[in-house]
Amino acid sequence: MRRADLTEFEIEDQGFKLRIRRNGDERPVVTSSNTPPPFAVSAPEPTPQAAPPPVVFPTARNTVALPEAGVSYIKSPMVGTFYRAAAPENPSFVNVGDVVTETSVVCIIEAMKVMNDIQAEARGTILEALVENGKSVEYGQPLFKIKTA
Amino acid sequence: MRRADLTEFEIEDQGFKLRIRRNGDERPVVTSSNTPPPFAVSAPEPTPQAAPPPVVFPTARNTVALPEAGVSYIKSPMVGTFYRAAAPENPSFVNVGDVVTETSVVCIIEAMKVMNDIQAEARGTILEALVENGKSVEYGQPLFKIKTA
Amino acid sequence: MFGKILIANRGEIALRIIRACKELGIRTVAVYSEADEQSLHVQLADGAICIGPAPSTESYLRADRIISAAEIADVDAIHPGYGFLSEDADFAEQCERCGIKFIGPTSATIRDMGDKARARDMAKAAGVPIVPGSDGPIEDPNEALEVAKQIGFPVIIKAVSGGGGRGMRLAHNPVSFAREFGSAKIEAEKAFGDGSVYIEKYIEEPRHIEFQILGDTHGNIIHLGERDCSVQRRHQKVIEEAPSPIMTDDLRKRMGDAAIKIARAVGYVNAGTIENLVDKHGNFYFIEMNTRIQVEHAVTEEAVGIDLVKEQIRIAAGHPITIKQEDVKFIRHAIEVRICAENPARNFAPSPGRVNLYYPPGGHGVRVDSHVYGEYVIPPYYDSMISKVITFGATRELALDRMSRALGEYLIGGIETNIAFTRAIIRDHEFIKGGATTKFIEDFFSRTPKELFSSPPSHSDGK
Amino acid sequence: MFGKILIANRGEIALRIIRACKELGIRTVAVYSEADEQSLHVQLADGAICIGPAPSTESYLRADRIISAAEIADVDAIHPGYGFLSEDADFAEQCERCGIKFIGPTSATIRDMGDKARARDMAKAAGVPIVPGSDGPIEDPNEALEVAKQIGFPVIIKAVSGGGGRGMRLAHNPVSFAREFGSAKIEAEKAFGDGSVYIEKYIEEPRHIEFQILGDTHGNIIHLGERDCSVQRRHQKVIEEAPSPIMTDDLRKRMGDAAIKIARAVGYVNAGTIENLVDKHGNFYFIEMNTRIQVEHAVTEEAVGIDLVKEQIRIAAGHPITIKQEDVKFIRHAIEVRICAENPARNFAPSPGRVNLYYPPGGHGVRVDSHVYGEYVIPPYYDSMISKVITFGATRELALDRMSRALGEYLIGGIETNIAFTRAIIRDHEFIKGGATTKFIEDFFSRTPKELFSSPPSHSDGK
Repeated sequence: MRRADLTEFEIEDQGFKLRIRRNGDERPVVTSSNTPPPFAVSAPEPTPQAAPPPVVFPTARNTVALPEAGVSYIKSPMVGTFYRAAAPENPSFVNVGDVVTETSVVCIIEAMKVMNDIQAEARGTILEALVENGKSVEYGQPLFKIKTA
Repeated sequence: MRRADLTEFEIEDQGFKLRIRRNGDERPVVTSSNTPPPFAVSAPEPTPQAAPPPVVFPTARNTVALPEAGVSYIKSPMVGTFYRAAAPENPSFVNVGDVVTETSVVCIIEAMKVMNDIQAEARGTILEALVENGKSVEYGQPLFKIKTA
Repeated sequence: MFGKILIANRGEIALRIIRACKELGIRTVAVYSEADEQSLHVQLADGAICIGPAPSTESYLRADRIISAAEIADVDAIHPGYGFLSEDADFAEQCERCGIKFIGPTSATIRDMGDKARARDMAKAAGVPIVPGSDGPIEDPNEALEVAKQIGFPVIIKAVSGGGGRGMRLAHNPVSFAREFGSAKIEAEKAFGDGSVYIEKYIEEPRHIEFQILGDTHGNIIHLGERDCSVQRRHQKVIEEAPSPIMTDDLRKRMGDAAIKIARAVGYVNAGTIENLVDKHGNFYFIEMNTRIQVEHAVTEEAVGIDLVKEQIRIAAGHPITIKQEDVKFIRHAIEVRICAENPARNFAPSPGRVNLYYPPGGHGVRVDSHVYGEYVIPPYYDSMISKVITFGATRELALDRMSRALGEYLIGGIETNIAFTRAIIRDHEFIKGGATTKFIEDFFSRTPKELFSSPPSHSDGK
Repeated sequence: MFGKILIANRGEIALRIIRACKELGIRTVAVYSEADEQSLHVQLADGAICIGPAPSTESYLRADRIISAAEIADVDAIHPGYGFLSEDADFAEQCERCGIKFIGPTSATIRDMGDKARARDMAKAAGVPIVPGSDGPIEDPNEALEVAKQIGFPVIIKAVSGGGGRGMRLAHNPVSFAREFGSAKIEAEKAFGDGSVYIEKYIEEPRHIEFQILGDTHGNIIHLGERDCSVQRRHQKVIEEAPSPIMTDDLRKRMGDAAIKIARAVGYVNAGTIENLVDKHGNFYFIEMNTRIQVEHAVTEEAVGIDLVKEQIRIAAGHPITIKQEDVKFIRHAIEVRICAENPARNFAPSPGRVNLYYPPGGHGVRVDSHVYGEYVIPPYYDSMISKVITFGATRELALDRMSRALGEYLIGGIETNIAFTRAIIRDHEFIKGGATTKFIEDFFSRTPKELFSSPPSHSDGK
């Protein structure tokens, strides 16, 4: 999986996080991704509240991760490659609608050739899977959105 | 009068304006004067109103020249040396308490060896003379505070 | 040496002069308009005097107020920078009369060289090639047409009092000539109060190559090599570099000798620039002399390693130039980009306003001359140039790579700038191979999608 | 050449490496902690990966996460910068095992040189003078006292695993020795998990003079002259310059030869630094080797005109060094001041927080390496160094004058900095005459009124 490229870092949930990308011959372009914060763009997400303390480069933290009642995220505790199942032919550990407990394994993250079981660490119902199978994830990246029990 | 030095630019009304001075071997020091704005100091003047649009270097305009009902300033229309009288032995053109009209000569400013009569350009009563006789003045510098009629 | 200098300018060049003075231990006095209270030249000078309201006609162009300020501040000299009063012979003369040293050539030299036709005559008399053209101003349309035919079309009609590209018209044939000649005269009369025009040969694939001159009061005159300023938009320089990618040792020798000949002919003192056009065959033609420090002086400073503004001050103080011509060498390649608050995607409309994000490039081989800081408000009253980025390195390739990365990391938010536009030029194949003539930008602009030149949204939105 | 490099660092050095990569056409991947989302290395790299929360033990010191990031980003090499994992032999070894090029020496070299006693032995074996002292770590207090007497008091007791001044104790006589020896061992055990200490001769009026080394995989090793880093506070360098004001051609030749001998003895590859003390008689003693790029590398870059970070990358990619020893020359004097977010008037207490006014110095002869911009919040988790100012010029005097003016125009609001403090040093008579030893700051601090070091109120208040 070393061949995964940073350009694959985009996640389906367009509104979730933003990141800045720079190609060799371009000025910064804002693309959707889950890594670092882009420049001062007006972020395309619902932020009708009072402005947070001034930040120059909006980030997930200050633009999107607004607390939603009863909703939380299972986040990646490491940097690596995300797998929804133990093997390609196996079913996913969890699917939308599944109920999980703190110790439910929700995915595997491969880091340094080691397969790490990732537990939910919360009780609730899976609302959405935020990362595609086989994609790279970074520390703190939301993996699943859950409705907490 | 070429010998007047910039260090003499301070005016009596300490609270009126501030300026930054730099000597050859010092970091900026804030002194009272009527010329340019100092660094972001909390200016020692009455500004209890809502903050004006952000400025980095507070100036007379944004910190002090708040409209006071019935009070205005006679300002210098040029750069030069300020004289309160036509000659050292003569009385001052105006003194505190004097009533002036638009065309009253209130002082002389010498610029490029020429003595320029300065008119009040307002009607009212002299409340205060802001510049000492023989001192240098710059463009826009308040010379007299008047109570407008 | 001088004890105190007044700087009769604003923006980056005022800071540039303050820096030179500080390094020389000279005290500085800034003058400023009411619009510039928040400007750094006011903050960083040892003293500052307000000389008028925002419009430059009421402040930076007011010779009387500047001289008054010089008198009350008791300065020994005035540095005029570039623009404003820097090439105003009357101002220089007033300084001379008041016993304040004007840091530049004598008022007589400024006057001589300010008259473009007279300057050409002097160059011609000194044996320096000039662009073939009418012998001075020409009044009669028929006589003018005859001259144009003699020179051979296409020709350019230029205002005697013009400069910087203003008051110039091109004619390709006798018919267009008749029309353009009349228009040029009317335009010149309107713009400069002087309808005199002259006619010149149109140069094929011209490059703008200028030579930096230094002359002292002891009769020493040297040149510091060339700057290639071919990348211009509407006759305004955008990118300058030294050495010129098309220069040869032989051509440099001949052009340098010619530059010194002209400077010697007018007894030139202080820093000046001999501007030339070089055609595709390597022929060069003197076009005019600038009697001030140029915007692009930093290119020479980095390429040859000499501080030009300090030299100006030393020369004005009567010191002899200690640099020998044979010791002047290009020790590296240097290139400058002028950063302007303007929107290339909207016909370069000026874009003044508050800068809400500011990070200038840094690191090895990068010099920035700018008066901008975060939260600075760029006033709408003055030139749109807000910064100069100069990069340098052992080779042209390195200097260009460095410029590309420097512009790539230059972050300016809240206003539009030409950073993306100029970076696209730096990365352009034609420019990289050294092929840019004075037509480059026109051509580049027409063949490049405009989206490339607009700042990314991130750079223009508020925070 | 590499296609993509991961930068395992933050702050100015991460930017420094990104700049080198961009100029070489190499793509970059930043790693960052959650506290550094707003940091420019994240913004200016081609990609960036969050590796953990704010504390460096959970992010920048996490080798596993950095290697994972390198793997998913598919980089060819990792540049460790300075600090963090740059001298961690295990990390370098992991990189080696994973087939990711560690831009630095081999893990074996890092391990050898990281053991200060072993490094001394190697230098000694190579015939390079070392500070007289115990032959390696010494356990027994009585044996230690004998050695101390042999060497002659005063002596210094140093932790084998220490460095940067941590774990060092001075003893002036047998009585204090007995006390300090015990304390040093306990302290070393606590701080480094290794109580081994050794004993050294105390050097009179020592200057810290280090030599920059470059070695390639083809057996070429050169040195790029010295840096004088005598101005230190608690063994942390504050001001560095090159050349050293006390250097002679003869001493440089001998010290340079010695540095190369050591590098050759360990088969050194990539950039490294041989640190020496030079006593008042001009005797020099090897003290340790740093197996990474140094904070102060920019001093050498400006003084000799060589881009060290690019050389590091080229060497790591297997390219031979193309610079010949005889071509390395000091082409100018360069000096660096480390700007820290700290309050000199309050015992240099760190001063993190929001920068509400920021204007870095610019112009001719000034280089700034910094990741700060207006409104940047300096996080409290990392080193307080926020910027490096490097000035250079034909002479030391010019470089110092330029530093004085550069620091004078460096505007940082909202936090406290050491700008006024360091500017006072630059203008100090003793420093100017080149007399600074490693005791300079202690002495300077005691004889100078503290008011001089505090920022003017204008620089610390909010806007």
